[in-house]
Amino acid sequence: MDFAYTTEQENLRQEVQAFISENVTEEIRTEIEQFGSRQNRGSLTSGLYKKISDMGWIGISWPKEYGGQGGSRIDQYIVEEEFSRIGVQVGGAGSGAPAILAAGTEEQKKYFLPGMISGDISFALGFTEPQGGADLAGLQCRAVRDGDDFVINGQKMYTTAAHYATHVYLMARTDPDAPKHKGISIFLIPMDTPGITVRPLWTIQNEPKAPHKTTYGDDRTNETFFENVRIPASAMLGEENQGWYVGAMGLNLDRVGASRYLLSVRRDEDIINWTKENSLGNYQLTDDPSVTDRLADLWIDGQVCRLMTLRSMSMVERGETFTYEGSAEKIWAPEHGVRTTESVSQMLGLYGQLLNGSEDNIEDGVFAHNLMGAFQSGINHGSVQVMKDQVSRRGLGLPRG
Amino acid sequence: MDFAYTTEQENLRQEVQAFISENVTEEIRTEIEQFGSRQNRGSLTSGLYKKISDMGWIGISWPKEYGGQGGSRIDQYIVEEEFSRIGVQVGGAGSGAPAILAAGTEEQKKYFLPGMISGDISFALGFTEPQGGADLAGLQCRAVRDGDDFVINGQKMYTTAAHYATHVYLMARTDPDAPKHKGISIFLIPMDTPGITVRPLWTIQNEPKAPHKTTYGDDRTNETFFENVRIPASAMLGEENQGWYVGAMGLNLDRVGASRYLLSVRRDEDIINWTKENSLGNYQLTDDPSVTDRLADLWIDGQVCRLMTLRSMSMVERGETFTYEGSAEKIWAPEHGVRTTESVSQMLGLYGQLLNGSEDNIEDGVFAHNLMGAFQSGINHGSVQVMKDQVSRRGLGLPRG
Amino acid sequence: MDVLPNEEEQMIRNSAREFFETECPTSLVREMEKSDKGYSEELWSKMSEVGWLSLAIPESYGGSGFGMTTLGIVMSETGRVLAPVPFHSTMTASLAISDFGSDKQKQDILPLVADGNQILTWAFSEEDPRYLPETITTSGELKGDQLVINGTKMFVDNFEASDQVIIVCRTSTEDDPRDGITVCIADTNNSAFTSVPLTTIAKDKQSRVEIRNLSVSKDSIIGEIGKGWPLVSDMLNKSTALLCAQLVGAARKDSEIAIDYAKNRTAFGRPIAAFQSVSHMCADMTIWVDGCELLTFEALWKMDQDLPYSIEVSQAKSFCNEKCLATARTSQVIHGGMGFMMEFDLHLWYRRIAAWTMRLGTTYEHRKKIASALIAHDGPVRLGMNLEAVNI
Amino acid sequence: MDVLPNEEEQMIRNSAREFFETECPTSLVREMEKSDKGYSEELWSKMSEVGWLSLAIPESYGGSGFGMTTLGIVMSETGRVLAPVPFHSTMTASLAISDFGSDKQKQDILPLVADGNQILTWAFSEEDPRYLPETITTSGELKGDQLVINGTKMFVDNFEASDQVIIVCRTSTEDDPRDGITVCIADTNNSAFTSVPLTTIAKDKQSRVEIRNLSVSKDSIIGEIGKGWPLVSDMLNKSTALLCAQLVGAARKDSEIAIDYAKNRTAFGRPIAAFQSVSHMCADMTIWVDGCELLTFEALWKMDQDLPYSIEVSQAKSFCNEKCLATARTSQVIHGGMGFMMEFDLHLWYRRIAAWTMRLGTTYEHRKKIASALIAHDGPVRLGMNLEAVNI
Repeated sequence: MDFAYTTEQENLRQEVQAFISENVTEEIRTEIEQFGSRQNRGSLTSGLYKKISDMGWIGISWPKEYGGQGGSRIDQYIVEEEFSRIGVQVGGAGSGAPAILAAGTEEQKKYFLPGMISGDISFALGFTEPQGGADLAGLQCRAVRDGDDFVINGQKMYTTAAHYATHVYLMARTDPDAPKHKGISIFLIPMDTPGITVRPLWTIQNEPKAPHKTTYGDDRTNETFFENVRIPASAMLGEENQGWYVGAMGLNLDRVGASRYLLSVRRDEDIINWTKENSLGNYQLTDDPSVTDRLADLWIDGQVCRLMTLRSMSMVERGETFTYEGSAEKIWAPEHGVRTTESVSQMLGLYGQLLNGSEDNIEDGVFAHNLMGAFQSGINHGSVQVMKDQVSRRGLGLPRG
Repeated sequence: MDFAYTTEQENLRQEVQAFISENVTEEIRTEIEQFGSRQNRGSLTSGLYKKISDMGWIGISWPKEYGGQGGSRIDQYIVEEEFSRIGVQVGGAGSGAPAILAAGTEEQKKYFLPGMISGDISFALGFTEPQGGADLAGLQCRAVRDGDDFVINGQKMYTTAAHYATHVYLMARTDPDAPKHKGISIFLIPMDTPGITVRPLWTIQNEPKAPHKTTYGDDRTNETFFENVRIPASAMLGEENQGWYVGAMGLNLDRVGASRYLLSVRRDEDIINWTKENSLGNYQLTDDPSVTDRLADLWIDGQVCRLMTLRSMSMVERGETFTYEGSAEKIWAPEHGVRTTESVSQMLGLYGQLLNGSEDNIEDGVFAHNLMGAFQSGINHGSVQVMKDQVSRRGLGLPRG
Repeated sequence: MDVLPNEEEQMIRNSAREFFETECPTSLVREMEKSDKGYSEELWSKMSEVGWLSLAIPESYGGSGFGMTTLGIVMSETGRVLAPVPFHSTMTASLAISDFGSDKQKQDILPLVADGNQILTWAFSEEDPRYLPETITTSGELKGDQLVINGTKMFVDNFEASDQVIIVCRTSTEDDPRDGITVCIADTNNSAFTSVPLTTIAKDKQSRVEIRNLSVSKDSIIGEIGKGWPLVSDMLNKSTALLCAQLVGAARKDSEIAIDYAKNRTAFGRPIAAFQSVSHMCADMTIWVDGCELLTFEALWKMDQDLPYSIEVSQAKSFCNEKCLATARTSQVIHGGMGFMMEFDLHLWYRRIAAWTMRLGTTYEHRKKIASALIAHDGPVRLGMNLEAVNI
Repeated sequence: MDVLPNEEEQMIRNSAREFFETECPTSLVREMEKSDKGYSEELWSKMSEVGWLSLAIPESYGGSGFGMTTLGIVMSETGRVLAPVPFHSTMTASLAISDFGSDKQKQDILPLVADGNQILTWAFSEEDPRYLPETITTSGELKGDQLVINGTKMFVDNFEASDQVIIVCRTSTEDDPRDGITVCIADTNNSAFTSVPLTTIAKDKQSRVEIRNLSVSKDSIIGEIGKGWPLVSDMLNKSTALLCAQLVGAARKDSEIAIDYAKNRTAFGRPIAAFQSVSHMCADMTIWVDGCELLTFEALWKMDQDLPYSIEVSQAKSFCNEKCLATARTSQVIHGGMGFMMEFDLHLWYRRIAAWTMRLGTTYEHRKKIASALIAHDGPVRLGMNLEAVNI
């Protein structure tokens, strides 16, 4: 066991922190606040992203031949964590990259991965459908072969990046007669392909707009409609009808990492650090034992989040496959995030109601905004309930209900 | 709504309290401590029980023609609560009486109910079997008709009173070909019928013996074996093959009432009152905000137990049938009892380990003993899981899984 | 002892439910979120016509003289539909006037409230958000027969919509912070007030209200000068109990929406309600709201009986804070991503329930009150006993 | 950074598991519950043969010089099988001697421990059960070159079985209760000791030990007279971390028993594990114990690295207190009535886990330490940082 970073890793972290304090200007921070965290939403942020990419800090653990550094997953985690803390996502969580690396053709890897590193390519995830949340494999979106092409018809929900991503990473049914897990394929499709339309779905956290550090703070997600979308068969990722397995592996990796870790624990650090430096009139929260007892409790739970994430990172670094560890993390961390958020609301009382932009709010209202979205992390990308089914089936070998 | 007892009811309570302080001598308390709470375990306790019975306080709400007072269920609750607090069960929880009243023949009612009031008749419950806890209706014990008799073969678990009760209230399968809920009948059988043998099962709380106020403090339960037990058909309660419905009604009523209420909340009162009067060396628990915050929390949860019980009593008094309220109480109260017990263990720390009879123990070790059994109240007489199924199906109309 | 609603209570509940479900669709709730006024004058006037506003006002002042239990039943129905009306603040203030005001104050104000012609609010909180007397620093100074008030009040409900506001100020500084508290009532259109809107989760209308040299007549003082704390404490208790009733109504409805959704939404080829993980959530929500309801109505009922009720209020609010929020969150979880979408109505409940759990006392504050009372009580305590609060 | 056990650690774990599962069936655990001695001499001697007792003792004193992580791994395996041996108390005391004793003390004691010829224990707690310096009132008085001790120690583990006992006493009363604490070691067969057995949930052997004019040589003092608190604090931290390891092993096994039972027990025509209510309990138990294990081994590992570890110990114990007990309770719940029967083995785990959660610091105590450290830390805190404890 080794619970510390190496000296090189500590140095890397300091290098990134120095880079940030040098390059992330007040203007960039304002832009991030305004446009959100995705790399290509504001021009200054895009410039920053380019610089980060030039440092070799995007996709550190990806192979060199595809633009990565062939480095360790832990190094990548360190870089991701530091940038996540200022609201810049560099890790490609939900980027589809792990699946492309694992299942892509040489051509796909050569095309997509360097593009994702440079920021020229980004993906919206097209998994969920209106009729299936938990039951992902029950998806209805159809891809029908027509000569060398596939023609796609269907509808996807919660395609969050669809209004600015260059591509969609789409799960569609290619064999309606096969058992549901065995008739699915994945396609990598340019968003400008004719027949794709995007309808915005606005989220409840964003009137007024949530500060960037909010959990699930995106103001917008989308419904995306596919109407006779014709694409070449070469857009398929992995083998036909094997898409479920390719996608599940990607999802498993998507459930771990720095950005998801911070999603669940930033409020722990934030509230402790806020109470250390502030008071509400004469009320010093750190003098209130009911509050400090809860703060310690949240801190401990947060450490468990951290350690579960590091366990996942350790496994990935070793090249081991999760049986249940990714799911375990995706149960503990979201449930903890909700506990934190709800506890904080009782610590702040009346102030806990105040949103971004309001007079007298606390930390841009992040605690209040978070209260409206923290529970989402137990729903998105595999609900806590589905994750518990996975732990018990895959991890513990329990029979299906 | 009316959340108070009437003046008459307050008077009744005072009368019972006065009776107790006059009649329950130190010797009787010692005997209760020694033999447990059942009325017929010690000679002094039996004498006390006789006196209580003479006061007309047993089965107050039962009809006069069967020895009761035709009084209100609330009155009966008051009497039960006061006697439960000193460790004497007068309410006939699990006595089978409600089912006999509802489904018995005139002859059965005339025979059993006065006997139960006088204490000459008592029942052991014969429901659960080795292969079925939650799945009560899957029971295997067979009763086969043979002329005017039935012949019974099978095995029952957790027949707690079987070694001292006069009768067993037995659920047996009379039609193995019918759907499982529709082939069950109930029999009221004298324990001295040939072919019945009782094997003790010792419980984990009782080395050394738990003080009487412990939750599920019985030191002994039993397995009861039925081998060619021949009984007349007149021993059947209710109609043949309708036993499930008769029994379920009785169980529903058995889940509510004073003794079950106190089972779940006595530790709340006990720990608060103990901390008010005691300290551990220089450690005054009432000065520790972590402790007092928990005490208040437990108190609130305990009030909910009380109010849910009073809701059930109000419904019974009105003659209304539970859809889910009895089950709701049987979920909330046991889960609360466990929370209390576990919280108390952290309040008392090292002292929380010490059992009855140990030097330096607290309140005869009741908190320590209770830690070993509190979870039982979420298992016995319908587990929390089964109760939640019932709330969702019967109360909310949700479909079966 | 019969903790279930009696026939009259059931009748009032049914009639209130029918009224509010008819008159207050979610479209109205959404519309009012965007309006400057923040409340529906039409709904308010209909409420007055039907008599909901006069329910708890004594008959001698134009009301129908029902008690807190009945008012709580109606308040619960307004919570159920999230009625965008200044009912809670108006009732809070008018109960204080009715309980502690002079005959003239009652005569002047209560009949107007009953008729729907007077909207009221109250201003207690300042920078320190706790509901303690020491948080009151807004100063009141007697100058002749005028009381001159200076200070800043926070989180004042519906200030812009209100005609009058009850103000809690400090007219002297004593060893015991409960001493020296004075309560008065003032017209909100006085230029001494500057109201700064706050943006809240509930999208309601709360303000920070700056008070600069507000001068009101001594006759505006409710109760005695310097001795206002018992009045304030009682006003807070009643306001809290009514907020609990609102929470209960909202949380019950929120749970019903989820239960309904669980019956109809399918996954893996069956309704999601057929999964124990979901059906047990539905059972939990039901039990939680039941607990909130029982605690809340016991507190309200005790108010009607002149029994001590302060601890009962704290029990109810502490439990509602935790369990109503848990219910609303569980409802969101059952809805999956849909509940996170603006266009779906569910968040209307979640946002208000969440906001209400942060008003009128946190779980920690209320548990402190309960613990103090338990410890201060002379002799052993027993659940269900009457328990006096400490420092009230 | 690799939080998983490395090859050597896995090897030791496997070998310890094989050893203890072979040598320590539940029949032995039950037998020792009834024995006066309370531990198995045979198992103890086998442990010594295999080298488990010498694992953490420095090579220069007859041990094999492994660190706390390795000792924790083995301790966890003893917890798994509930090994009835005085391993925890002996290790607690021998680590204190190894870390703080004089060369002579080490020379005298550690090789005997390594060989299985010396059983040790330690006496800290008095009437006030908190792990604070102010609870120490047992007096030590220097008379010539003798230290004379009087007082009462509570909850002393395995006193009767032990050869020597580390005693924490107060040799002077200073403003800061941490000052004036002295630690010494004494033969347990001294007639100054009267040991009164306590009857515990775990059916282990704890005593109240009365000390009347115990006279020991000044050479028996560990560290400096009057300056013993840092030593005590460190001993408590290491003892607590090892207890956490024991808890982790026991809770893991307890969960595995339940998972196995859930696969085999049928109800309603299928294994009960097929019900989400049960399968999700199994998932929860697994996740809880995982968290306990990660926190515990991070604390142990930091001990080996000379990094601050006191807060990590508090994190681990606080979490273990809650989650190991929850795991054991959940295992009982899955077993239904069967788990409540003496003749079924499950309670062997439940009773010990429950008892251990009450020893060496309650959840509240440990959270207080953590909160103080977080607040005292200069500047913002961040999860995973090294954090210094306050008042150590």
